Amino acid sequence: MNEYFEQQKELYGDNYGFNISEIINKPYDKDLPSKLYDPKKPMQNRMTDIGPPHFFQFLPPVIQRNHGKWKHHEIVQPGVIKYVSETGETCFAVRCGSARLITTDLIREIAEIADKFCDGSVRWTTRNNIEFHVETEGQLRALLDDLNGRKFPGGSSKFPVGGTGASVTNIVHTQGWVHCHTPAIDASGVVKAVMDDLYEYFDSHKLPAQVRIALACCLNMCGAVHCSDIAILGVHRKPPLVEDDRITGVCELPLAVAACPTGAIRPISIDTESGGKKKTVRVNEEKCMFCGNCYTMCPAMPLADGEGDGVAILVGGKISNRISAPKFSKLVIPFIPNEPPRWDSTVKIVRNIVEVYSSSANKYERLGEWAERIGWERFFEKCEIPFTEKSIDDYRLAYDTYHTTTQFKWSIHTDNL
Amino acid sequence: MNEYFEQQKELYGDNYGFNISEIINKPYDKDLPSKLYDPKKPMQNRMTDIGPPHFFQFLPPVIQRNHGKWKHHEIVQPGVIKYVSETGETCFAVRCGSARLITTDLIREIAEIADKFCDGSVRWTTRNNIEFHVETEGQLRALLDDLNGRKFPGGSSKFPVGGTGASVTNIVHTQGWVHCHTPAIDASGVVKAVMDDLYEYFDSHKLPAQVRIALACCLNMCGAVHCSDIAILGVHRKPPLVEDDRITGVCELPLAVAACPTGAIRPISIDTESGGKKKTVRVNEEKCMFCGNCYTMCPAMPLADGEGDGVAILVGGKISNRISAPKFSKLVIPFIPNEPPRWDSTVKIVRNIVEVYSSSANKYERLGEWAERIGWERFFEKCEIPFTEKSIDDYRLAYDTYHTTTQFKWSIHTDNL
Amino acid sequence: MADVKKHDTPMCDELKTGNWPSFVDDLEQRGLAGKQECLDLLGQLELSYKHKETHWKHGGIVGVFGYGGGVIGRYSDVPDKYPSIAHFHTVRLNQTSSKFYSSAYLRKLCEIWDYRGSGMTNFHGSTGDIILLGTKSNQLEPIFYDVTHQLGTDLGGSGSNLRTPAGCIGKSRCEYACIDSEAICYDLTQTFQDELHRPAFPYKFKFKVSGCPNDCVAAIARSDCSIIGTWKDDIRIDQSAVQAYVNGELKPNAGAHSDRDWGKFDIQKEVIDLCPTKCMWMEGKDLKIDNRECTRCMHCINIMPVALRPGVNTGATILLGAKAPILDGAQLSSLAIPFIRMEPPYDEFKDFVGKIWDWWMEEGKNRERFGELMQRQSLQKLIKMAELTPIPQMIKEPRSNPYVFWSAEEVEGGWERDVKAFRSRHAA
Amino acid sequence: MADVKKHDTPMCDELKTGNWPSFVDDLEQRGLAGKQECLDLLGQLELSYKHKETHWKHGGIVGVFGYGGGVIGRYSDVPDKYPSIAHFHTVRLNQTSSKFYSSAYLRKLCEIWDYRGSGMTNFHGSTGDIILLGTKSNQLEPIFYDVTHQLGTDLGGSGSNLRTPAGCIGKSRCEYACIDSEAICYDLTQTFQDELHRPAFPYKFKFKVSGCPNDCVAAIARSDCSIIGTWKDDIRIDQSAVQAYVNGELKPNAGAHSDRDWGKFDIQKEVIDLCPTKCMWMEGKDLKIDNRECTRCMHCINIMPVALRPGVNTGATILLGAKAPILDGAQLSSLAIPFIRMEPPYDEFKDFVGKIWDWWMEEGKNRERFGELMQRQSLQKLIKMAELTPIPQMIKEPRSNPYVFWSAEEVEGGWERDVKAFRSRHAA
Ligand code: SRM
Ligand code: SRM
Ligand code: SRM
Ligand code: SRM
Ligand code: SF4
Ligand code: SF4
Ligand code: SF4
Ligand code: SF4
Ligand code: SF4
Ligand code: SF4
Ligand code: SF4
Ligand code: SF4
Repeated sequence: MNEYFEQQKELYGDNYGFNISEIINKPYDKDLPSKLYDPKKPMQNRMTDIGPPHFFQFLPPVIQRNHGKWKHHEIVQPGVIKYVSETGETCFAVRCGSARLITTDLIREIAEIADKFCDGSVRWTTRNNIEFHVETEGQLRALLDDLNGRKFPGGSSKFPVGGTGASVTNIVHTQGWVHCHTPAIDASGVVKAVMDDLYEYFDSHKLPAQVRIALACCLNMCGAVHCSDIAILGVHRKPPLVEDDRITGVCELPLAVAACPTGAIRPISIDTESGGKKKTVRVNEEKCMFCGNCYTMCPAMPLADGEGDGVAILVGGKISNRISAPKFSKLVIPFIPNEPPRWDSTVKIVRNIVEVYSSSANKYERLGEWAERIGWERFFEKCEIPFTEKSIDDYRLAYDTYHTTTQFKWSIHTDNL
Repeated sequence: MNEYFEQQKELYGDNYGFNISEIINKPYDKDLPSKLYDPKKPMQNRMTDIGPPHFFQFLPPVIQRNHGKWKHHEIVQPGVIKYVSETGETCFAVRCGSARLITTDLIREIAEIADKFCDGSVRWTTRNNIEFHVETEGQLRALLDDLNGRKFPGGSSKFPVGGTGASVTNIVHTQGWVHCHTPAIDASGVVKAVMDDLYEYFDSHKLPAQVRIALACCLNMCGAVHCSDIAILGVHRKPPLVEDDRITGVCELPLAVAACPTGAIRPISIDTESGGKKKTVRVNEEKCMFCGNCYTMCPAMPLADGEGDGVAILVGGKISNRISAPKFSKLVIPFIPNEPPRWDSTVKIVRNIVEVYSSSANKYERLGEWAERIGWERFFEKCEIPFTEKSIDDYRLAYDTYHTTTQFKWSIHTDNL
Repeated sequence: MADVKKHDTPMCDELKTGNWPSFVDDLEQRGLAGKQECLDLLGQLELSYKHKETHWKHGGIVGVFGYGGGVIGRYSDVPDKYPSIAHFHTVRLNQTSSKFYSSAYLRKLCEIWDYRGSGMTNFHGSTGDIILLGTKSNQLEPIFYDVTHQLGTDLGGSGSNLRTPAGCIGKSRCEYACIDSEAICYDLTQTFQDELHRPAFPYKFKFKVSGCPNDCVAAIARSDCSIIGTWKDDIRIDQSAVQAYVNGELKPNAGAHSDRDWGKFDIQKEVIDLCPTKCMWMEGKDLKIDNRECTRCMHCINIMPVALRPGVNTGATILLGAKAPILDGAQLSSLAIPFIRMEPPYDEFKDFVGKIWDWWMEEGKNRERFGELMQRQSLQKLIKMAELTPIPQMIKEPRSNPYVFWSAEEVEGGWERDVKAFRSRHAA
Repeated sequence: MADVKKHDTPMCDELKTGNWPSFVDDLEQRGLAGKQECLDLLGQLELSYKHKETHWKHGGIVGVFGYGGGVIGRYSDVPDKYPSIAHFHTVRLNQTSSKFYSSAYLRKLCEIWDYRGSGMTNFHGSTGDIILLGTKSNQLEPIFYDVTHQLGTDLGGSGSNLRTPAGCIGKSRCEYACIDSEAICYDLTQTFQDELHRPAFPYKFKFKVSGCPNDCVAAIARSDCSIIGTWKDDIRIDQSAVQAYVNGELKPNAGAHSDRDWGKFDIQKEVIDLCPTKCMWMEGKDLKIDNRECTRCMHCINIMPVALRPGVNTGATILLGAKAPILDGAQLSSLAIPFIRMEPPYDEFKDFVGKIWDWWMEEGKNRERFGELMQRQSLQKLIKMAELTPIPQMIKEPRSNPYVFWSAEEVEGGWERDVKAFRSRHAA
């Protein structure tokens, strides 16, 4: 057996997940839970704290053999990376876009492809793309042909190949209207619309650098859009409703009050119809910045509103430490209305930013590096984005974003002075 | 008469200060106040809101003729700048160091020099140096010789020439123990000691760029040391005493309480010896950061302490917008004891920073630009300044100084890891 | 065809066209193949597209016995219209380190999920978990028994506990990996199963592990404790490969810019001038690096992977406190430990984690992320509690305000002072 | 020799040596020539050197009739030892714009001060005033009459009022001056005499005027309202003078680096590469500038003053809010108006000042500097109150947090919402 795996096994004793095929290969026994689980003795037969299976078992053989021995790589075409090992072995990784929200049937199809070409192994990337691995050029071609042929009935690709190098790769995103209770926008629908439009940048290497797009459907930012080249963010714009009728039943009022970062919520007593008193809260609407934290703590304070909610665009963030340090994304468009099903304005605006960036930035220059180099006044000018006071910080660390120099460029904003 | 001056006159009507020699040339009448001022009728003969005389009247003739017409300049030697006008006229400015704290006798001597060489005109710079202006090379030599010969009895120069170009010019400073009630250090004495030591950098152009040193004797920073290449700052390190006996007599307690930025002061009542109650305040010493703001508001809370007080050194600030934006100075040495009369440690440390900077920075690179280019870890290493947690920000905007990247250099601080 | 009811979803249907994989088509197909949940979900989504509002209720607390997380309760607010998704809880499962799976594993998972849930998943959630999207309360215990006994997989985190750690692909495929991000991710997940399942923290806590400063798992932006590989010695240089790049035999950045004509590769312009510390230069045909000035940004290595490789004296930089904006604003992680060896059993690292957790559990307020505690109580406090040494690498720049705290012990003569003695020198 | 008493000041005496002008010698000489105050001051300073503590009491409130500032009260806390400086108040006088004086003016000032004060001065105070250092309370009114009637000069500011504005030498001697800093300084000092003398503000307020972005009066760091000259058109280039620099006929930076061998001037390295926006290049022998990309940092002009000059379409950039650290930390001024003409009578500018003062006087807390109000109430509020247009030049970068305020009017349908209608779409 593989030395590395043996060492790992030694470290963790005979942990349950180290012989995973034994478990997996048993047929699924639907009745097992009812055999093992007794609600009266919940600890009986309960297996806890086992964690995930050890990853090594799932690696394709070529990767098992060359784990830790890779020497260099080359992206042979968009979506296909060739890895060369110190042992001389090579491996091709093929990256396919994915909607992330996928069904068991699609997973079965993925498993089928993995069996056909990849010794049954497949992986997902940190941005939810699917990666298949093959060892030879021949297998590579066959795999690519196969993937190419797989389409959904509506015509979309099941496994579009791309997302490597200087491209737009998959959009990291969140639940949206498909599963969450706090979203201001949908996630899956917006992502589909934007990626359809930017598809030509997904399967090519024609941008100055990678452009990472992320989406989060509310300010909780589960999509971690705070450090993306382009961020699509769901925002509310109406203060929470307060359901006096049920608030004491469903919330701890002090927690709701404490939840507000701006101190906009205060407890009050109101008269009930029956002449008694009832506790509830009131929101000082002038102080509300629509963060939704009160709703997180209290179901009787919903913010969602078809007219109020929509998309904000932030740009210029990055994560890698390459050349410049990681940066936050910055808010450049405070609001675009929700336009289901294809969010046309959002799609248009995102494409425009990508294109202006693409035509103006230097090679290797990330979007935020470009904006900083040309100056934000020039960014707004070039992208023809109207500048509004909404882009000016007024939160805790705002002072550090004030412009404390006479160095600035003349732009469309100053031409009339 | 001069066109410019006529225009100015027109703008301000016949403002009192527009014919200043008429007033000045009258002999000083010591008895005038007693003739004019009657404490019972204070408004009688009172002249108010006249402001300063119009500057134009004091300019040397060559400057009056060429006001607004200067074309370019050349620093012909340290301390001597030659200006060339569009009219073809030239003017030499000679800059002399000054202690700033000067007596009427020294001012008379300055007046004498001005009369001798400069048509009676002289000026002070924004950094308290003295500038004389002459028109010809011949006058220049004569002036320089004259200045050179003037010494105080102890041997120091009365009018050392220098402070231009890539030099250390005069230290902007404050009152210290000569006049203020809140200082943690002296001002004039420290400045004298540091300038004596750095004199070779005052009368030469051998630094990579100008090095501006400032001193403030307490955190009020009247010397505006917050944006200097090198800042010498007086700091307290013991919390205020509270004089229970007299506090209510001399302070408004609520103002004292409100003055504290960290909320360290709370009002209390204590028992008096006579069995009654007395209001006073207590300081939560753990929360005190020795800013002295309580003492500013309340004389019964003195901070000054011979052992507690001393010097902090900040570096890397700048004001000009040249190449990089203005920057704050940063605290690199939190404390050096007060060592009157010559503050030897402070002097040594300042010189060391100047010398390491001078030997390592690029041409035109200000101290802060240099430190940022090489990295602060390297700055501390090169200057052999021990890094302490005191240099880490923990005030309002601290987060923006945290290091949020993996980009850093190995240095003496990491060599043992 | 199974006995299912398809809703009229004209707006959703518009998302079937275009080249990007259509989740609508996928769901509809799965629905038509027998999963009413998929069709009801599309129906409810259509309603959301109409109202421009979510139709999920504020989550309720559901879970499995003895665990305080791993399940997100969810109920439809239009259950009458879409009864199959009236309950629609998600189950989070610990993903494998670098998200490799066998087809057998996936099929078994699908069997379980078709039987007990909606047939819909997220591969993967933003934190990294496998997300099983939508099931009923009474299925939760059975699912737990199924995944543990029959899939060898445990639940992930939610609530105020540790979340499933995540890592980049690291040594499995990447030549840049300075640490074994997969092994570390596995070890942390196993070591801290208790913290993962039984909420004892003030709020959530995330580990992420990247093998090098390219940070492909976004550790620095998305984890309370970011573990990022780095090296202490010199970048390894193969000078003949450098020449191969210069001569155009090898593609810069491994071909990442292949679809645009950027002109001939220019090592000066594209590598040396872009080096953030300007610590590289050519000496004749040789590329030279002043490694002590290098900040290991990866740029030169990314551009010429055949010629340059990270050093061999490797370990990790540890940064702390990244988080999304709620409440105090977003944070990136801040440097705590510049270099630490990361070899199993990672004792030094785990000791460190123990210390910061102790501090946080002691001092953290309810729903206060670790990064917010750092901001509230200061880096100095972190240094003290974690027994670190203050070094300049921890900060971007020294403080510019002079508001330094001193303790009585540090000050000559302490803080005890005598008003009378003072006034004997200074008349009031 | 006058009848004076010299104290034993061994420590102070050590400050007589060295090349820098010795204030000790100066004071001692003046003292021996008849000014006991100078000798007493040295005596008390010696005591401070011994105790390492100041010997001045907390200032008392003294002044002249009808004015709320201009005098700083000061009393010795060892008056018995040094009786001549028992009272030692300072008087601040409005300096002239660029601090030029005639010898006659200075002599008269000395006469007044020898007669009514200590004979010691600061030329000048940090704010810019002439500081007359040390007099007695009963001399204040006479001094006021003297300086106004016999010196044509008024008191400066102190307390919560406008302070004497200050400016750089500007057009008197500097070829870079884009605005007439001296005239502006004079005008503001005259226009706002009332604000200068009668405290009506929450705290102090300072104007400073620099003719160009070199900012020789430190306006951006030291004034609540910083007025800094700039230009809108192109940098003027004399190509033959450029060549003279290239050929070494003219000294770079006007000779500012003359005492060290920095090698031959290299226009590429020393000018073009250091341009922060990289908007310069050589085209053959010609230096080219893409002026729209220039941020007017002055570097190239500073290096080649004979060849390059600011444009001729000039005005000022207005920045607001600089201050020292008390209480909220130091601030640099922040950009409010990118470009404004500054021609007498400066009406547009003064209107603007009126608006920001109104806001500050309305909303500022006691001892809240203007910059702190801006931070507390936001740049948005400044924009509103000063009727400015929000432009990107006002900020370093757009906000990274998403915490945007909206008003009801901006939002479709306003903020009135109906719980019932909401719940009719969404079951609770
Ligand atoms: C597969 C994946 C890791 C994984 O464990 O899943 C991965 C794989 C590689 N990354 Fe990455 N990165 C992956 C997510 C990331 C992320 C995380 C993210 O986007 O959320 C980042 C940080 C992004 C950011 O800065 O905003 C990331 C920043 C990089 C960089 C720095 C690029 C830059 O210009 O800043 C490199 C270097 C490069 O591209 O030359 C890199 C380089 C690489 C290399 C070349 C490393 C190697 O030798 O194997 C791999 C192929 C790159 C390619 O696609 O062109 N990887 N990489 C992830 C693929 C995501 C996807 O499906 O598209
Ligand atoms: C499922 C997931 C989004 C997704 O579509 O992938 C998710 C979904 C939710 N997140 Fe998240 N978060 C998810 C990853 C994240 C991430 C990204 C990450 O981990 O890399 C972040 C940003 C990073 C961070 O931790 O700060 C994130 C920051 C939040 C926050 C804000 C936390 C903060 O300190 O700012 C909240 C609000 C809260 O905790 O109350 C939140 C809360 C929520 C809740 C539980 C909603 C709530 O208010 O209680 C969401 C449940 C949605 C649902 O119905 O399924 N979620 N959440 C992700 C977890 C899947 C997984 O386990 O793999
Ligand atoms: C006389 C004075 C103005 C006044 O109204 O009194 C003045 C005069 C000149 N300054 Fe200045 N500056 C004067 C204070 C300043 C200040 C203010 C300060 O230090 O408090 C600054 C900002 C300092 C900072 O950034 O920290 C200042 C930053 C500059 C710069 C930018 C230098 C840089 O490298 O950043 C230049 C350009 C240059 O030196 O080429 C400049 C250039 C000049 C020129 C060349 C302008 C001209 O053509 O006349 C003058 C001679 C420079 C010289 O001394 O080498 N002046 N100059 C001030 C002399 C102070 C002194 O006694 O030493
Ligand atoms: C005389 C002078 C220092 C000097 O030696 O030159 C001075 C002296 C005092 N300053 Fe100052 N400040 C002087 C210029 C400054 C400057 C520099 C400037 O104006 O360019 C600053 C920093 C810039 C600013 O305004 O922020 C300055 C920031 C302060 C502060 C802190 C203000 C803040 O908002 O942070 C205080 C404290 C206060 O106001 O309570 C202060 C308070 C004081 C007091 C009145 C002491 C007090 O606590 O009441 C000092 C009286 C000393 C004395 O006994 O003579 N002084 N003060 C300067 C005024 C001379 C003049 O009129 O020309
Ligand atoms: S970003 Fe907000 S709405 Fe979207 S999944 Fe996360 S918590 Fe839910
Ligand atoms: S949405 Fe945010 S700001 Fe508004 S009331 Fe709720 S918690 Fe406060
Ligand atoms: S800095 Fe402090 S001690 Fe010095 S003069 Fe100003 S207020 Fe007084
Ligand atoms: S010195 Fe400053 S921090 Fe300390 S008690 Fe006084 S006001 Fe508060
Ligand atoms: S973070 Fe580094 S080691 Fe990990 S996959 Fe990315 S490039 Fe490779
Ligand atoms: S890794 Fe980055 S900093 Fe280091 S030599 Fe390469 S480009 Fe320069
Ligand atoms: S600020 Fe500009 S105009 Fe004024 S003196 Fe300095 S260089 Fe000349
Ligand atoms: S003034 Fe500064 S920004 Fe403008 S061209 Fe010259 S060096 Fe470049």
